Amino acid sequence: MPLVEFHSVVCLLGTFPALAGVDLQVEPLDVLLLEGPNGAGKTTLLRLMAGLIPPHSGEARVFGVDLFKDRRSARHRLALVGHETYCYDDLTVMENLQFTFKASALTGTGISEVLERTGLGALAAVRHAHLSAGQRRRLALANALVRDPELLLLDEPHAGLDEEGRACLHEIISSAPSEGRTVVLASHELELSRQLASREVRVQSGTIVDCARENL
Amino acid sequence: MPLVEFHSVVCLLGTFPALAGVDLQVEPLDVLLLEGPNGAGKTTLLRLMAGLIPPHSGEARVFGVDLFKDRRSARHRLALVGHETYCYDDLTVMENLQFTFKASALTGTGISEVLERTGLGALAAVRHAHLSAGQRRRLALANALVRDPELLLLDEPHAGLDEEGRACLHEIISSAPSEGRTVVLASHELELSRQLASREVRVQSGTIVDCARENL
Amino acid sequence: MRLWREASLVAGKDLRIEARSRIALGQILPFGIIVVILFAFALDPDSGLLTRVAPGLFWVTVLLAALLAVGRAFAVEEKSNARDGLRLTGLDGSAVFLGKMAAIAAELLFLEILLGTAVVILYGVEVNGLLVLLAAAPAATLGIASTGTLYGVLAAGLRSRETLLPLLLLPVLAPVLLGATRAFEGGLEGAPSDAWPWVGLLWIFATFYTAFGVLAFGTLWEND
Amino acid sequence: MRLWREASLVAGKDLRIEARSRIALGQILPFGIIVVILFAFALDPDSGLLTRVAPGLFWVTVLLAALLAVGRAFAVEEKSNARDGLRLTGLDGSAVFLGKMAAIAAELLFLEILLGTAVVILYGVEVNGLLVLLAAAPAATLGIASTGTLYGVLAAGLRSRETLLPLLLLPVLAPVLLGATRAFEGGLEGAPSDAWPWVGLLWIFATFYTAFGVLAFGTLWEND
Amino acid sequence: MGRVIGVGAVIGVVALCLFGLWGAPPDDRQGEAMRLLYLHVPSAWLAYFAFLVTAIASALFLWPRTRSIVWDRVAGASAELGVIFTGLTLVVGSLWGRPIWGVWWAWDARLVTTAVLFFLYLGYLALRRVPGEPVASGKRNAIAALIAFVDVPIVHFSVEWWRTLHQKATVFNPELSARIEGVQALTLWIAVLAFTLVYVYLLDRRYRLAVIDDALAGQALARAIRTRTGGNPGETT
Ligand code: HEM
Ligand SMILES: Nc1ncnc2c1ncn2[C@@H]1O[C@H](COP(=O)(O)OP(=O)(O)OP(=O)(O)O)[C@@H](O)[C@H]1O
Ligand SMILES: Nc1ncnc2c1ncn2[C@@H]1O[C@H](COP(=O)(O)OP(=O)(O)OP(=O)(O)O)[C@@H](O)[C@H]1O
Ligand SMILES: [Mg+2]
Ligand SMILES: [Mg+2]
Repeated sequence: MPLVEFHSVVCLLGTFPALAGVDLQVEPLDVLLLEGPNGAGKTTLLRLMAGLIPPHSGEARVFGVDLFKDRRSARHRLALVGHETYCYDDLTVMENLQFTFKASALTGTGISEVLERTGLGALAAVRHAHLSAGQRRRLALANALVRDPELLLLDEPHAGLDEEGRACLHEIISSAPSEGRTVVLASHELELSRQLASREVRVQSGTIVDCARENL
Repeated sequence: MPLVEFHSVVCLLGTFPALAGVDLQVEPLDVLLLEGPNGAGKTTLLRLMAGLIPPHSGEARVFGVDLFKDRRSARHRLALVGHETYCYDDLTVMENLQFTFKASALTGTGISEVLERTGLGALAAVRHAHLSAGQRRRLALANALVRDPELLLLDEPHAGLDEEGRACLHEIISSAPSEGRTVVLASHELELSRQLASREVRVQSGTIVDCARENL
Repeated sequence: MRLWREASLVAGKDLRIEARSRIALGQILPFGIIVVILFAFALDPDSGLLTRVAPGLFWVTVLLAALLAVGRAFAVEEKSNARDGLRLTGLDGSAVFLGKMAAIAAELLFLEILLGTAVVILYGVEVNGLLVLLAAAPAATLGIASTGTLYGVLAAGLRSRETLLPLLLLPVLAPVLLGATRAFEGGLEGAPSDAWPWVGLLWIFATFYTAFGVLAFGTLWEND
Repeated sequence: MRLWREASLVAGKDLRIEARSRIALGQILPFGIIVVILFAFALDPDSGLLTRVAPGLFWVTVLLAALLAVGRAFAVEEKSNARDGLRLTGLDGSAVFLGKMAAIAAELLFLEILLGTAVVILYGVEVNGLLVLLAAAPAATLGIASTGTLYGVLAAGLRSRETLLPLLLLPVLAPVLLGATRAFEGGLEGAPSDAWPWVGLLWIFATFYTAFGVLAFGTLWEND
Repeated sequence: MGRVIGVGAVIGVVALCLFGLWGAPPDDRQGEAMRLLYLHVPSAWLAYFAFLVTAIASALFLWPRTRSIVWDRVAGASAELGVIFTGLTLVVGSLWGRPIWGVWWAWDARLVTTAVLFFLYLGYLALRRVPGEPVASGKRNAIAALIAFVDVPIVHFSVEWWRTLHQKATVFNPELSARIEGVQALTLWIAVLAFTLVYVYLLDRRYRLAVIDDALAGQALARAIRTRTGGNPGETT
């Protein structure tokens, strides 16, 4: 069963059809790359998958759950790295991660491992408000990983990361299948992303133009 | 005379020395690339050059004006493209650009030309609040160009731009010297940026490690 | 069980942020005291009027302070889009409601104690029926906190939250204001029999809105 | 000359944003009217009290509305860091001050007219000395707008702007509140001779703070 | 020098206690309660004075030619003392009001403006706590201090401008003729002198504390720069 199943999905932002009939399937352990020009609808598509915005018409299922009926119950199985960090300015990196961790009803030693993996170890005690752009990007990533999601949605995770950060990202995405994670990645860093993707589709003007390019 | 002259400049964010003794000179018509890890101080350095934050100690001059005495009078000769757009959510792209244009006491037909150059022509009537991440990046660029600055400070302008946008950016930076513009560019897109830069310095832990790499 | 755990997690986070930024203690409280002073001044006090209207003014002030506190509680969620993050964690809407409400109520209660002391001193009020006051204040606070949280999320995410919130909230809270004022008047005059029905009304209101919030918050929270 | 051009540019921008988002008209005004109604509620109206305290309540309400308007005027600058953009344009600090102040004053005047009408109707106030009112209101408005803008920028950029603003602003505006209230009381009672000194005080205050703002704003505007 | 003033302050306070409690006769109308005057009035005056010092220091800081961190520190130290003295005025006045007026507090222009003064400077002190680059935040503080000072003359003239319960000026009245005499006047002047000495002493202490604070901050900064450039990629705050 595909994790994400969209059939001619239309999604409105205000009155603007940011998605104008999207057909897309994401199979388990795919690493799907969404590419396409600015304003094409990539961000909208990812937010829709995460259940943050409602679809308008069509058929949309994530983990088999119909998004028209229930946008919540699939959420604990996925995580989204958006343009912003979703963190609290007055809490430290560690506190933010701990909150996400506990709120997701997890237990264990996930946090320190994630800090390690995203290269945030030295910043655990720094408040979110004081982070630089690239440090925030790392935190956004860590904040998603800490939930150990089956489906990882990444919206331009490269933007603002330095070389070390990109290496971390590379490692995270490339080891995703072996960790049982499916990845959907929207990015303009095509060279870097194509190395990682098992499939690539092009989003354009709110629809999907399938390039049917298969890696591996 | 160098446009920017910094000698052991220290700059504090709160109590943290984001710049811990920077020595840097930017000569007219340079295209200087600042690279370095996340949190190194690139953004801080650019904001300091623009006079948005005060230096703490050292010697800092931009266009020959001492930043310790006067952070305003050099400003009309420079423009900064930061991590955010500096635009008003409720105004359209066109209105935002017009406001910047008039506030900078300029006259002429600069705006339509800039819209053209940044590929925003079709979006002139869209409100800032409705733009996608990449469209915002373009607007930030347009908003700087509209002021026709002698010194153009770019903070990760590539982040989030699609291929077309990168081409526009490429054109803008590469034609800068012929238009009498000096550019300081902070970026993690090293391949793209190195093609454009005439000089490159590495920022690390709040200081500058000069690589003395000269292009051309 | 799970609901309580999650609610206390949210409340804990909000109170920790509050403890760190010191908004309620450092700014909302002085704001309240200044409003109390301004009122008294605007009302030209020589006529013993103040003692009479003290309960009303106290509760109007608490209401205004509550607007600030609620605004702040949701401003915190708006920065860096933390609200979306909270939704993504899959926390139950009811838990978020209870948690935020508890944090706001705790801040308000704290505020009321200090503000009440100030009013007693400044307006020269004599307290007779303390029991009534102690029964009425928590009920009114819960009522304010629950409706505040409910409307806070209604207004949250809208661009104009700051200004929309008072507009939505004040009319709904008019009964609370009235009830709390009457209960306090009764309590201060030492005529508790007048006051108890109002206290009952306040508790009904608080229970109703809390229950309503627990049920409805999920829906509001999910909408965009 | 240049100062006026730049100031009107800033004012124009702010008023255009206001026209588009309809905050003052759509939300601050109803807020004011609700506060006026709440006061009436809290003060238990059977005693003819309301007519007597109407001027005070009117100005307290205007002040609260002004807090919202000022907060909004600077919230607009905070989003997307527009404030930095404005600074980068090299606009003169004084021009920014005059522009923002003019926009706030225009909104407030508009609000006062509608709110005043509401008070006259709701509280059953009789207006006798209209001339005094017409002289006092603009002075008070300018005073509020100028100090509001000055403190708005003092608090702007600080994380806790929303709540710090009232704290800083209210004490400074206490004289305006008092002056405007007394002037209105005099005006309404048809005893303008009592009122004119207060009108004078209000104009002095407005002039002083506007001048001070023009001089000091630049410095504050540049600070981080 | 600081020590001399300190000793003077102690002597002044002892003299004030002796005169205030035993030396001066009780008032004809107010009786023993009148002795509160010797605390109430000087603390009010010293509050004014402290705020005046803050205002002057702030103006000196704003004036580019005299700008120096010294003035910012003086302004802050003096404002703190001013707030304390204002608080003392309020408390003692309130204690005094209870026997004389029968209430702790009244909505009298003098009382209200004094309370406003208290909060105004509390706001100023809150603003000072906001961190920032020294010159930038110094200017911001200075402007706030100048705005706040407007309230001081309002407090003083409130008894002339409004009909107040609080009594009119007896010493610094518009006719400039003091209406207090004999041992009572002497005690008042002793009190004023003692309070002034206490003020100067505390100001000096507070100023030194600020200097030490700044020096510590400087050391911390030097250390921070060293750790930062020492290749530590993160930060330590
Ligand atoms: C909370 C209550 C009170 C406050 C806030 C207060 C405030 C002040 C202030 C600020 C001053 C300095 C005035 C100036 O020189 O400009 C002052 C002076 C004075 N106060 Fe009070 N006061 C209070 C209660 C009282 C009471 C109850 C009395 C006695 C009945 C009193 C008697 C005086 C006297 C005699 C002066 C000296 C007036 C002069 O020489 O100018 N005050 N008070
Ligand atoms: N409220 C709105 N009204 C009208 N149009 C809107 C609204 N919100 C968004 N849009 C438009 O919808 C589109 C949404 O784009 P989206 O953010 O999904 O693009 P994207 O593919 O992520 O682009 P980018 O690569 O720039 O991030 C944009 O073209 C934007 O202009
Ligand atoms: N108020 C503050 N207190 C302490 N540290 C701060 C504060 N503000 C910023 N910092 C730190 O100062 C540094 C500033 O980094 P800056 O934003 O200049 O980095 P950058 O080189 O632009 O990084 P990036 O590539 O990630 O954008 C960061 O390490 C950040 O953690
Ligand atoms: Mg996007
Ligand atoms: Mg940066």
